[in-house]
Amino acid sequence: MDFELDQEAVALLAAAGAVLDAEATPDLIRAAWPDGGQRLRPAGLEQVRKVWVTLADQGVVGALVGEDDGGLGLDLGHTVPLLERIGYVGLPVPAVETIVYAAPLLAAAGHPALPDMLAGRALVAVGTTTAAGKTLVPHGQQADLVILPEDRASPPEGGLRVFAAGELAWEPVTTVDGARALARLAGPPTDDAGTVLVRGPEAARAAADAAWWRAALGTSAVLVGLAARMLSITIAYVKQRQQFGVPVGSFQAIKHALASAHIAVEFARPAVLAAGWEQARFPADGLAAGPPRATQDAQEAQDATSVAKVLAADAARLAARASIQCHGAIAYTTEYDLHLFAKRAWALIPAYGDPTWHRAHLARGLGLRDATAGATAAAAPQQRAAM
Amino acid sequence: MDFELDQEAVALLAAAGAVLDAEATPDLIRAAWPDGGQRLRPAGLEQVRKVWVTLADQGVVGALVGEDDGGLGLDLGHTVPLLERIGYVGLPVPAVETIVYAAPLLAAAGHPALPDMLAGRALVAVGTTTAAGKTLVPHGQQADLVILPEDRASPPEGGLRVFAAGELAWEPVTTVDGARALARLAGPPTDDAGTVLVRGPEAARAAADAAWWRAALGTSAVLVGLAARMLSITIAYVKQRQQFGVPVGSFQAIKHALASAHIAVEFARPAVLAAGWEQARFPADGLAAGPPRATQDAQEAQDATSVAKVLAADAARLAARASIQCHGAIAYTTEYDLHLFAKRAWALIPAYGDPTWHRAHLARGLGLRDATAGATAAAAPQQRAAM
Amino acid sequence: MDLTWSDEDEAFRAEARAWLSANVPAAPLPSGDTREGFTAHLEWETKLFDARWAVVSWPKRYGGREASLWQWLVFEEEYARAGAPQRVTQNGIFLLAPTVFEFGTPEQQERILPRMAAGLDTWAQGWSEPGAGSDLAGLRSAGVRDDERGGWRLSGQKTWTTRGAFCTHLFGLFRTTATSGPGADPAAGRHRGLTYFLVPLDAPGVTVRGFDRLDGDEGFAEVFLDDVFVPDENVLGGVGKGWQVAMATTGSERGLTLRPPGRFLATANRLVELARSVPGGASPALRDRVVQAHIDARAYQLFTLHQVSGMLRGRQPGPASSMNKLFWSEMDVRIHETALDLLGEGGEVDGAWSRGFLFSLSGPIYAGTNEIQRNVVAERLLGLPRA
Amino acid sequence: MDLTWSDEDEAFRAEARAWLSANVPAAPLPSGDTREGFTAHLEWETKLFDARWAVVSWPKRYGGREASLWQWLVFEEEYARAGAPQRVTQNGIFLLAPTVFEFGTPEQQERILPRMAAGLDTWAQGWSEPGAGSDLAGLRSAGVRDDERGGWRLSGQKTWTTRGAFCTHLFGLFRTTATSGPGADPAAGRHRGLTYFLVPLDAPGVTVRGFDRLDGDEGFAEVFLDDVFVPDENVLGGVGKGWQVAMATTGSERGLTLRPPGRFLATANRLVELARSVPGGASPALRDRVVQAHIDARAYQLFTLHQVSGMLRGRQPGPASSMNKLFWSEMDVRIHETALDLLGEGGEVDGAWSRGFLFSLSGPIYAGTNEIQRNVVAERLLGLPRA
Repeated sequence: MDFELDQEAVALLAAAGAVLDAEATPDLIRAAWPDGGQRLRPAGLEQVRKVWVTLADQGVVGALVGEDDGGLGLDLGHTVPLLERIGYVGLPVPAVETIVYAAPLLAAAGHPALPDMLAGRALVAVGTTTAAGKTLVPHGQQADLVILPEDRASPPEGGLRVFAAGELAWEPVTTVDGARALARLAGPPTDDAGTVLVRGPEAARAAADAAWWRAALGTSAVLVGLAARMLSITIAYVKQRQQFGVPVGSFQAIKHALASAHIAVEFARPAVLAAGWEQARFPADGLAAGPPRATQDAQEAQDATSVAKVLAADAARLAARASIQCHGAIAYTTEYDLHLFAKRAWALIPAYGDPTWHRAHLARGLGLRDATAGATAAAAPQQRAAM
Repeated sequence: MDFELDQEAVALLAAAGAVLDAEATPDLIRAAWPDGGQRLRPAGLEQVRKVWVTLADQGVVGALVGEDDGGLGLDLGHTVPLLERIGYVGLPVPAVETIVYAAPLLAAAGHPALPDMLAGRALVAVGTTTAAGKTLVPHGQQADLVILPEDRASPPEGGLRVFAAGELAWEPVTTVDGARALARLAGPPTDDAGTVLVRGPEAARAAADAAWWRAALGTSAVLVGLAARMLSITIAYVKQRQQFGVPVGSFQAIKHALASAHIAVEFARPAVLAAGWEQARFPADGLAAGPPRATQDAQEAQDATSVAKVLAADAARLAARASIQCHGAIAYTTEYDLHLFAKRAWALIPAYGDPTWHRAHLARGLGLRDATAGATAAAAPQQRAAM
Repeated sequence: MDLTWSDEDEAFRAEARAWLSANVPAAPLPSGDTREGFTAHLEWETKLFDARWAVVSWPKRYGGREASLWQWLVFEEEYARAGAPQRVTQNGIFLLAPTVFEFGTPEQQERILPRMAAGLDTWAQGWSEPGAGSDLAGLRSAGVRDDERGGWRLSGQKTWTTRGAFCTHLFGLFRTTATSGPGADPAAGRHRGLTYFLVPLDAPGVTVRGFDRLDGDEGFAEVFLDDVFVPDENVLGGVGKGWQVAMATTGSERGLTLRPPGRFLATANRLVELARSVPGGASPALRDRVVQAHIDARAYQLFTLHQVSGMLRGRQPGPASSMNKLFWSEMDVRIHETALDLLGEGGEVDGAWSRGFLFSLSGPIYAGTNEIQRNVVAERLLGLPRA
Repeated sequence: MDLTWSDEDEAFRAEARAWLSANVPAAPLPSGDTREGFTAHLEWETKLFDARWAVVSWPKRYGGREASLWQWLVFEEEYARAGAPQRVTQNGIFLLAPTVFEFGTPEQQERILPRMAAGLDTWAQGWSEPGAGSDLAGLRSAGVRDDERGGWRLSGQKTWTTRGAFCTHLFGLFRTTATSGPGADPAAGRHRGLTYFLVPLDAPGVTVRGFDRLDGDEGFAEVFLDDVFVPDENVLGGVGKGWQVAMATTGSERGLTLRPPGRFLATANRLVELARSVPGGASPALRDRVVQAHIDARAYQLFTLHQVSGMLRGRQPGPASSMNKLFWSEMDVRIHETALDLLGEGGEVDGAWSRGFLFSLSGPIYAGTNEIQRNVVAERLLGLPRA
């Protein structure tokens, strides 16, 4: 039993952290925001890409790709501190999608775009279908490659495809976090578009599921970083901001709100690390041929990920709320940086399973079933009262 | 539109309030608690009964009984301030059960025990069936008459019965609030026991349902009173208790906790008053012959009651929590009075529908259905994530 | 007690509903906190005024209907139910006007109120300064006496001025007696020596700079005043009386006027609609939060009706209005959070709910932060000692 | 990073599990906070000691196994999982003993520790006084030097002394330098001039009065000291050093020692069992709270394991232990509240969950209230300014 970070994780963070600290400033996030007419600015996106290339030079993009394929050959657990730092700086790229979701798939498929991707020249976006049935692609306006997991069984032969951005029809969507560069798919891809990453519906489903769980963990790490950053901004602010002749940080209400949010973040972090370690140890990667077997261990890794996502998402929501409230009115203007991180957090809380979904997932594992609606409705008040 | 209390309500409260303030002290509550051997003390119960008789002299017990039958002929709304005060003083009797649940039933049935009851000489307890299938009778050890609503369809002819306490077999049950004098029914009543209040299963069900909703409202009023009392004790305490050289009530954490609890109580009170008024205006009394028609208005009165019960129960829980925490260690001893009120509140929060039940009731009225468990379990993660 | 509306009030409601139904724009106007939207909203305000719905409770000679408090609530309920546009004139009508009615000279009333009602003058609030948010007494903008021209020369900076970039006038507090430095009156204290001024924003020396809010609208402005002359007739309530005059306005802002319950009932209803529309049904955990939104909106309505009943009998809410502000502002955040959770990954798309969520976060901050409001409740309602 | 237990630790776990499985009493013992139960528990403690499970991490010569921190956590996990009896010796073993190990002379260690481990001496904590709860520096009980007999004469009153009515000894702080009055040393300050004493409760001049706790047990005592002589050998850590010595103990109480995660994992598991057993299934809203209990217990476990990893590398948690205390104490309340909500009307019956609920409410109060703990987190971890 040992929770100390592996040397590989520390080295990856050290290499990338220096770049992030120097380059990934709030101004970089602002560069990725659209102009007043809600159009992304090419110069801004170019600036972001330059930073991504510098990060790629540190091996970041290929962290989960084997050394033979040009990657670092690390495991998912090793990437957690890096992803947390990416959240902390609010890097406006689909980092989880590219590093965690897509790179292992492209490497396993021997996809020709892999070298470009590892060099930081190709960003990958991943689509998702909303409750309303729309396919949204976060960072779709910014990406070179796109994976649509819902599509994996629809081509005639079945399989998971990756598309070049130009092969798909879509429209830009205005979002709360402008740097999300969201796109909505305007129509399904044609049968002959894209290249197949995984063949056959079963294997495609397994591979997409495994990638989804990796991304859920990666998103949790990013959320912890975002939450920590919001608190760090807020702590600095309340120390210097004076009201009634004293720093607002000396008021107990401010102290207690920030203490509670800090605790939520600190308790989420080990859970995210542990889930990364579990997934790395028991990968449900589904990349092997044949139907996947959901082993007991793989189930435990998923459960650990659900625990991590709930804690990270709830911590981020609490941190955003406390940070805005403790700032007062200044939090409510876009000239101040806080909103850049809060809006990213709000966008990521529902991504890859919101807390409600992950709690429901855990409930099934715990053998908890819901009361049947029928039984409830039929009972008399006195009996219903006892349910 | 006018929220001002009717004169009848004010007069009832004035008459009974004087008695309650003078007689219903914390010592009276302690008199109703069992001794160390968990036996109720006859002398203590006698003391409680004396106060009840004095209250009955003010007409309290017959508040909802017509003047022709020896009551005051008031409506349910008029009794809300009285019941709140009964909660405030923590009167250790089945007041809601006797005044609100039973008295109108006994009057409608012309039951021979009615005069005794109106004179304060007969207390009525009402049974309830728990999730585990046990029939519990709060105040069963103390009551003269008992109604078992679950029993209403079980005698051969069907109907709602009232039993003399001695007709039933039961065992005492140790409870958190010793003054609840809880009894567990040891076996079902015999077919020939008790006297029928309402004949026929349909009419019995309607009458018991209406009584249940009245009691839910009465319980809400008692909970508001209990919550207000806990806060009143706590406010007095934190003003004088010194720590670190200042009153603990000057700390912002204490102020904010008590402010939040106070707001919960103040927002519950008008909702309880309104639900009382709604029930009085649209009684779903079910006392008339024939199957009851749940009119739109009666449904609204039930919904208003669910709103009131949720607000009152949540306010009482919050008030208990904040009060204990703001006291510190002294809250944790039975020599101090606070626990007498907190324990009553905890017992009443689930009584006559807990907040979860009442929210589910409202959900049905609002047309909200739950996701079906099957749909959830079958979906792939990516699709489930969007649910 | 009578919770039905009188025939007269119902007739008033019917008239309002019919007019709103015929006149509310079918498509939502662009946000009134943008320059383009502000103009569109002013057209709507003119339409309202022409039909005498702009200021229903005002005297007829100013364009009102002399409606009762009840009818005003009825109108606001219908206005919210109809989904009618936000009132860009609200800071004048609901914050300044009550002060003009109470403290203005007849000349000021005639000069200011009719033009305000007609939307000819639009008023921005100049409370906050960069160094003084909740701490109004820390204001530094100052007025210097100009006996020659019969008025005052104002200098300083106001910030967080809602719609300040579009309005024609500003009302705010300026220091007219120095409390330190040469010629200071130390006895004046921090609360004294303030004067309430009315400032035309086209006066020489005024510079207005708009900046973006969290929700992307240019809804805030900084207003710089450099030796701006205002005549004596623009002093409201007497020189040096600004604090008392402002407190009256603040009470009005926090109290009933800005937040009639109709708005939250309408929002809660829309939330129920949203939950009903979720394919497959809302998740069970979210369903309870939807129901709680309904319960809270009802509680707020009933609390307000109860309060108005008292006001009509001469019982002013006073510091109890802090409870309204705490309740509605926190309820509003919860309702919008629940909506975003129902929308899941679609929640980040710019829309009514995401904008409403961002706006809701300002509720616990403006008009006195909720931390200050809880202090007020604890100290002025519960009598807890000041720190 | 490696979150598996070593073979050695697993072997230790297997041994502990086997012994507990064979030896834990089948029926729960009566509460150890009653006189009868205390005796029964001491018998259990003797059994534990004889099998060398009483103090696993202690040196072998005192009856321990010199187990590692990991093994200690493993043992606590197995102990909780087995539902083994509460440790009535815990205040000695977990609060006093670490202090004796750190500050005691070899003579004191030999005299005190073996008898404590064997349950021959049982120790009560004498921290709180009627006027000093969270504010330890406000203690008034005092010791006067007795040079003739070579010791001190102690007088004063201690309260909230857990199991004080049954224990043989008390440890606590007494003022040995007056800070006011004749002969006072004002430079001593409120924190200085305190000395840590070990007091036999059968010494002449000691009076112990037990009183009832919220949960009905006689678990508290007041201890009155009237000129009680204790020899110099009963001073721990030096005269006047009591504050520093006590703080070390307090850190230990708040930190890992008293609240290993196994206990909460076991409680959360029991909650899941309870939810599974509800006929017809738990209400959907409650189901999510049950899952959250599981998530929280996991989060606490992982946070603790992370912390222990750091400790084994020499990183002491210091004020971070306040986060442990805040998290577990509030989690414990939530878990028990959820259990009572699942039990509904049956929850008021005296039983493991209702007793556990009442006990849980003391968690946020004792060992430094959670208000104080949040101050510590804000000031010492986040660096916010003191008021």
